[in-house]
Amino acid sequence: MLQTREWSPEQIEEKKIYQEMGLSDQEYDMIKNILKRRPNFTETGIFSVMWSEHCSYKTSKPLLKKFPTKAPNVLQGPGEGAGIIDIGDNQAVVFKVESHNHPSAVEPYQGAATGVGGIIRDIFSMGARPIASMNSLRFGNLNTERTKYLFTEVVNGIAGYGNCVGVPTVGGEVQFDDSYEENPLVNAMCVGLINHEDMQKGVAKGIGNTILYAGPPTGRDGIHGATFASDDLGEDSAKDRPSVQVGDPFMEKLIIEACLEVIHSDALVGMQDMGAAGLTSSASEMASKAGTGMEMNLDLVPQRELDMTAYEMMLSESQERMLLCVKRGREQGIIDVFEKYGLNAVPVGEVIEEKVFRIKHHGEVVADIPVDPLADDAPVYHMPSAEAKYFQDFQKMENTISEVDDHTEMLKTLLQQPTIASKEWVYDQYDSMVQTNTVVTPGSDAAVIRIKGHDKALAITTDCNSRYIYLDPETGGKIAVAEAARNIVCSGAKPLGLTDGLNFGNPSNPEIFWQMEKSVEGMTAACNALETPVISGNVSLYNQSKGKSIFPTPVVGMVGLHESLEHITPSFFQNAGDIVYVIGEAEAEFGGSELQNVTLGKYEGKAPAIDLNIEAKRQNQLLTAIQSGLVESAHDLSEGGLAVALAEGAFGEKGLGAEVDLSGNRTVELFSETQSRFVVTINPENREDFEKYVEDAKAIGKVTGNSKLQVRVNGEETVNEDVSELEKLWRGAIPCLLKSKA
Amino acid sequence: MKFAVIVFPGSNCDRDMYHAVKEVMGEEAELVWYENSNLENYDAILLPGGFSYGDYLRGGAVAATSDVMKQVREHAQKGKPVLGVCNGFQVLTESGLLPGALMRNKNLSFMCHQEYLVVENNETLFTTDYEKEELVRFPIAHGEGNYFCDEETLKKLKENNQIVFTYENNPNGSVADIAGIINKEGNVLGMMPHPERAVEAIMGSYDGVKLFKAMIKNWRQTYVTNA
Amino acid sequence: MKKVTVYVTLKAGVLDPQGKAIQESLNSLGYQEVKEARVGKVIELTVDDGPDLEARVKDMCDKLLANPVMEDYRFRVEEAVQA
Amino acid sequence: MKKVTVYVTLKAGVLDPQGKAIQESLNSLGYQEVKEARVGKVIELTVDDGPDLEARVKDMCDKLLANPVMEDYRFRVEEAVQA
Ligand SMILES: Nc1ncnc2c1ncn2[C@@H]1O[C@H](COP(=O)(O)OP(=O)(O)O)[C@@H](O)[C@H]1O
Ligand SMILES: [Mg+2]
Repeated sequence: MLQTREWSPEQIEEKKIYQEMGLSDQEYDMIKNILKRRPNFTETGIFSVMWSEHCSYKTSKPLLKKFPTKAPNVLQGPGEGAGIIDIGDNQAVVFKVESHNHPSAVEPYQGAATGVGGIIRDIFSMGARPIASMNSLRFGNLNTERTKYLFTEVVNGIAGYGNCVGVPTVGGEVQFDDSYEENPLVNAMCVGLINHEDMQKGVAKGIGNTILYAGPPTGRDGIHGATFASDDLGEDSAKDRPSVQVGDPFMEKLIIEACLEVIHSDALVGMQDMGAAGLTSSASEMASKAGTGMEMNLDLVPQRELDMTAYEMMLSESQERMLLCVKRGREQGIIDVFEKYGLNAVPVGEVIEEKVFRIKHHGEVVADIPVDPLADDAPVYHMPSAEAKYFQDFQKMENTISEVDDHTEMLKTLLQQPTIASKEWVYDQYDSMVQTNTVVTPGSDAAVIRIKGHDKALAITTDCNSRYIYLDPETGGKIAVAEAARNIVCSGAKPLGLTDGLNFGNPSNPEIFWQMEKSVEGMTAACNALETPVISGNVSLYNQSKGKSIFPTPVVGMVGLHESLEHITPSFFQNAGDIVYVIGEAEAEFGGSELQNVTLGKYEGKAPAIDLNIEAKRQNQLLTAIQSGLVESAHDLSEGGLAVALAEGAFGEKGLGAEVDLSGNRTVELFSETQSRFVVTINPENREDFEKYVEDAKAIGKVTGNSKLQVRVNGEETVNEDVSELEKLWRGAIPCLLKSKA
Repeated sequence: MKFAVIVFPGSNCDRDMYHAVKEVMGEEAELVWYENSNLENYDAILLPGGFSYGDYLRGGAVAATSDVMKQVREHAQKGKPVLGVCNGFQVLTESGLLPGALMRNKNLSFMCHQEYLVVENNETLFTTDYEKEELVRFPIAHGEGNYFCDEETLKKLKENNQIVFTYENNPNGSVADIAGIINKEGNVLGMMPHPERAVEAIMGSYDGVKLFKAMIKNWRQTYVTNA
Repeated sequence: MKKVTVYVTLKAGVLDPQGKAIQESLNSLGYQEVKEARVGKVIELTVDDGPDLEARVKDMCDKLLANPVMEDYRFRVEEAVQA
Repeated sequence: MKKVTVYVTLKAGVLDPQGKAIQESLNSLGYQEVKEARVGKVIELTVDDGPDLEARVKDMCDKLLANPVMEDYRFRVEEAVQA
């Protein structure tokens, strides 16, 4: 446990107490310089959380600058609770991703639940109604009891919170790999819908205006959560346990409704949620953004526990709390709205001219800190970067083709790999339909949410194949963005922009920093090529345990727009007799592939290559074909290659199959993970038009009504299996792994 | 016809219910906050799904003790229609307006997907537009939908033809595959599956339309045509 | 101040899937000796003392804390320990 | 045969939203005397007797029945009453 005994300023310096809070000697000196004196205990705590990686991005800032963040339709880029993109008709879409990795490793249910709660607050604090959630998860292989427990509880936590608040969880991703065994990743994304005039900012403007605290009382929950999230997960993390935050989704639901009512009042000046570092970060950021100062009296802050210190109150991460800036004299109208929902809203401070953050407790000033250095002028580190040794070795390796004797058996094996297998066990536990807008429920490339009253819809996806990024961060970074866009395009939507969740190991390791740098460069190149700006994101570092780093995992959450409901395109085959096309040729590319994992038990070599010009061209052409009404179904090729994509196309309620003729190397044709490829089905009538639009499309066979998957390569039967048999294996794999004993 | 959709703290299918009756069916409807409400001027009461009071203690238990439920009871005693869906069904059993209880799903997990239901009784004011034994497809989304009652109650439910919907493939362990039941008087229906989520083809099913249509038609026949 | 502890358990005969799952997990962890498990709730109330305390607690149980269709309850009243 | 009753309660200081909702609901039903409510679990195990029973039950609690991050537990062993 961290000492909550209050050391004197002298002791803090002498005994280097600040180090326990995560501040370096150099940072401590900077603080002394800013204050022109030694910080007291509370102030040291405030600086330590605000300057943690989680709040300050001190090591990732130089990298984040590379992302393209502007476009004519971007109404709000990075810098606020969430980014905003215009979607016409005076409407806009608001979205962001947030990680909750370390809390979930310690207490998976509450860690995941509060992750969902936190990202939802980011969305409605912008004034938007949350309309959909996604989650991107990584775990170790499902062969230990611990991993099964983490997986089960994380999913329960997401369900427990998300279902109760009434925001549909419409999709996400789950991948399994040893590197996440002790450090699972839990990234949550939320999407909101807003009318332009309702956009809020987290600002504390107007000298003399009142600061209102809304929501449940503050307890000693998650004290130092932000610092904890910025540190290695060590052997002794268990003793940090009592600081676990507990989520109350019922409370959140009431706060959502109250806040969305309050935004229509002209008495409201600004609003921000209390996320990481609670009262400290919300208050100081609101003042900093407005160019003002703030004075707060902690005696007025509702408290759940007795005898809380200023330090504890400022650092508490009690959930479901909001901070509002309200015009002086107009407080009661706002308070009444919260009261209708049975919620507390109380004045705790005011906006002041002097740009300081001043905290009073029991009549004394317990913190007095200049705002800007605290919120904006956190130290920035340019970490040394070094090309990873393993990468150099991998680059020297030739592409090889694994031996596969029986391709039907291999297809069955691949379909049962947990990363490929059906995730129904997960998403069946999520209410994916509440709000009655989910046109495409989980299980397809992208989820689709219609917008009531308009002929349009949103497509949402999260993607990140971290194996490729591990093998080659730059190429892998490009692929992560391209794959997300592919999923959006397959659903019939135009990609609008993305949010990213950068999950990496310890950045003070130059090879890890190199991974970060290169993947951000790769992502940036793809964002530029595909015209998808980055409008928000999150960074989670120090994801490792026992010295082993996770695979670099920059999760991409992308949103696209269907300009008409007519464009919504399924990923499953639709009609017997339709022609099956594949867009793009297979190469012998197995580095990081599912086949490599199955045959070698590890990942090595080169990641599949990607040419962003070809990617952009194919996506544009396919989207045009879809928008012209020529496409019955579209599905991108990813893990497991063409064979898996064909099988997945046949799974569905229609009892269809496919008969396909290929030529070339059998293993390459079936299982290669070459990029920028799609399986598309077309009504024969549209054949000529489709081929005119999509240059690289090649007809390979047809959809059949007999529920069999038949593939011939070079005229020789290579796969021949009942779709129902394949589907059974694919659906059953995860429940079966969870039941089997370790 | 004028519908009241009761909104408890934590209701979350209230807007969906409103959308179904107001925008899809084109009837009058209002969202009615549970406090200080007056239900006298409404023709039918809809108790929506969600997690009233967080579903803490037991689903629907706290909402069942609220004042508004006294008015719902009076409304029901007058013979006017009451429909409780999902959490609304739980509120109805917890408040004693319907017999039995809803327990945690047999597999202990929340579940959300489409299910096929059998219309067991097509003579209620909610189901006259269905054929008897018609197979309909509605979404379910619940963690506590496992209907339980003792043998004696079950016998009565059967005798009085109170079982309105059963599951084709029982997903949650409900006694006798029960998905929805009606009171003896025939005007209070509780069901776990969501008819309001099945009123537009684009959402995957519109089998719920017939339920709302029947309510509206039967109400018109009783109160407008015969008036 | 009194501390009232209310125990709410499933009626005998009502299936308890959660209890069953716990029993199976314990068995598979090697605790073969566990033949049955049943799960109930404990609700600890801190209550101002007053006349009819017992009767009022019984009312609370009947009205809210237990559902008579499937649950039984019992409770115990003691002095609250000062924190 | 022994009956083991395990009581699992939230650690002091850990937020109990459920307890809070119950307290408020009891208050609004007119039971103003209820100042706090906290909710825990009772797990009743029917167990074959054996050496180290207590130690084994303690193990079960640590491994499965209680979540050490947020919960405390205590238990009681008695003779099982024959049904
Ligand atoms: N990887 C990233 N890429 C782009 N923007 C980012 C990234 N990480 C953080 N941001 C942006 O920085 C701002 C601060 O983020 P954060 O501190 O996570 O928000 P919050 O305070 O709501 O937790 C947000 O606007 C966020 O979108
Ligand atoms: Mg935030």
